[in-house]
Amino acid sequence: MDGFSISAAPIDAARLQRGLEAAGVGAVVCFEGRVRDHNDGRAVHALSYQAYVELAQAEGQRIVDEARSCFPVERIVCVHRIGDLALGEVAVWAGVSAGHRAAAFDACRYVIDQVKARVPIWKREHYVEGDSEWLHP
Amino acid sequence: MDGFSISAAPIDAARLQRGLEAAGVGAVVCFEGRVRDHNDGRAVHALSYQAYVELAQAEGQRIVDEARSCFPVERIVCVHRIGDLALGEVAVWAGVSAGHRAAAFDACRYVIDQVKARVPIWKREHYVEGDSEWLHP
Amino acid sequence: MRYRLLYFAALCDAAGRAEETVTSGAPDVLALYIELAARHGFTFAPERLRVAVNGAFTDWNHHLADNDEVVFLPPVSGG
Amino acid sequence: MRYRLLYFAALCDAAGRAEETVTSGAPDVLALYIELAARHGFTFAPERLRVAVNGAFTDWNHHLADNDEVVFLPPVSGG
Repeated sequence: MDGFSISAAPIDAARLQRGLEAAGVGAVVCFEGRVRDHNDGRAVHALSYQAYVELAQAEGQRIVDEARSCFPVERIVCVHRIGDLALGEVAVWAGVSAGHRAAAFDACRYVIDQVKARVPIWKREHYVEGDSEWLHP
Repeated sequence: MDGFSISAAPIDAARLQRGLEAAGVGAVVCFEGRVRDHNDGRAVHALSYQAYVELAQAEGQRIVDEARSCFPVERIVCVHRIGDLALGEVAVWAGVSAGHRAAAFDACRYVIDQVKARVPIWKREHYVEGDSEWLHP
Repeated sequence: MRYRLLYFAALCDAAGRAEETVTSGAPDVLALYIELAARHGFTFAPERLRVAVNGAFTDWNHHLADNDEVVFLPPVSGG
Repeated sequence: MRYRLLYFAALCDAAGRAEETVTSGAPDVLALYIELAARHGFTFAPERLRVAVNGAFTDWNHHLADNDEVVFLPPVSGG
């Protein structure tokens, strides 16, 4: 069913995508945000994410509920990782199923845009040179 | 690598998605179009797709090349099924990887919108009542 | 001149065949469509179709040559 | 009054702790932030932060009650 969650374990995208199945689904859009090897010109070798878990869960669920009320979709699932991540790992995953593709694209993009803007989760980048810093854009 | 193809065999989305891997990928957006159990109020039990294969291949590749030139992306892959499909099967799959999510969403949507509008592929719906018809919107 | 025709979807159903070779004096694509529409009972107005010659999209006043492969493309419905 | 504070990201680094309980006369969230910013050397201007009391977003003039849990939220960077 619909939902937002915070996960300390690696994200299993295939399992999450199976959760989008429903009668009447004609379109599925999935987004994966991955740990990149560079940011702002610096070589990154790992990331860690910290969340204010109770509020992140509540705000993430609010975003999913907003998307449901705005777009004609079947299922919405979003999961954000916390803890230490290696290069290439999935930091955030969002998937939407719908009867038609416009709603699936719009809802998926709404969810990830709003999660990045509003959910209290912070990223610390660990650089190849050995230092690290919290990102507070 | 980038590419559009026509497939008479079932689409293996997991394998296609692995083809989007590249250094610098921070965002992956995938679209799946599936056979729905209803269309225009009629119960559908199967579909078949027919393509003018040579031109469909050329036009699909042109669309992928257009997306590459319009959006800063890493990889673009799109596959369209032909032949007989059962309910729930994937009829078309498009995946894009990019450094950032806006380009991945925009390119994926461009590809699927243009494929549906321009590539010479036709859908025949087989209805539960036993009749069938070509869709020519 | 001899033209090779491929038919898809509803045009294939109407023509009762997926391909044929015709001998015709039609000098361009539009004239050829009008001739074949009468023969096979095609009901699409030309403005609803696209046309391809030798595997590339072209327009209705495309001048045909002997042995050209001509395809009239009904509105597409992929995806 | 006693307030429970949680610190995240750069504020956690600056405070040198993830949580603390403070006794303060600060009547609202803004007054409490100013007091704690001076104590811990927080450099964020209030307008760059959001604030939550007892697990819900609120605003800077939120009037505090004894045992409230207060969190100053630096700009987020999830995703």
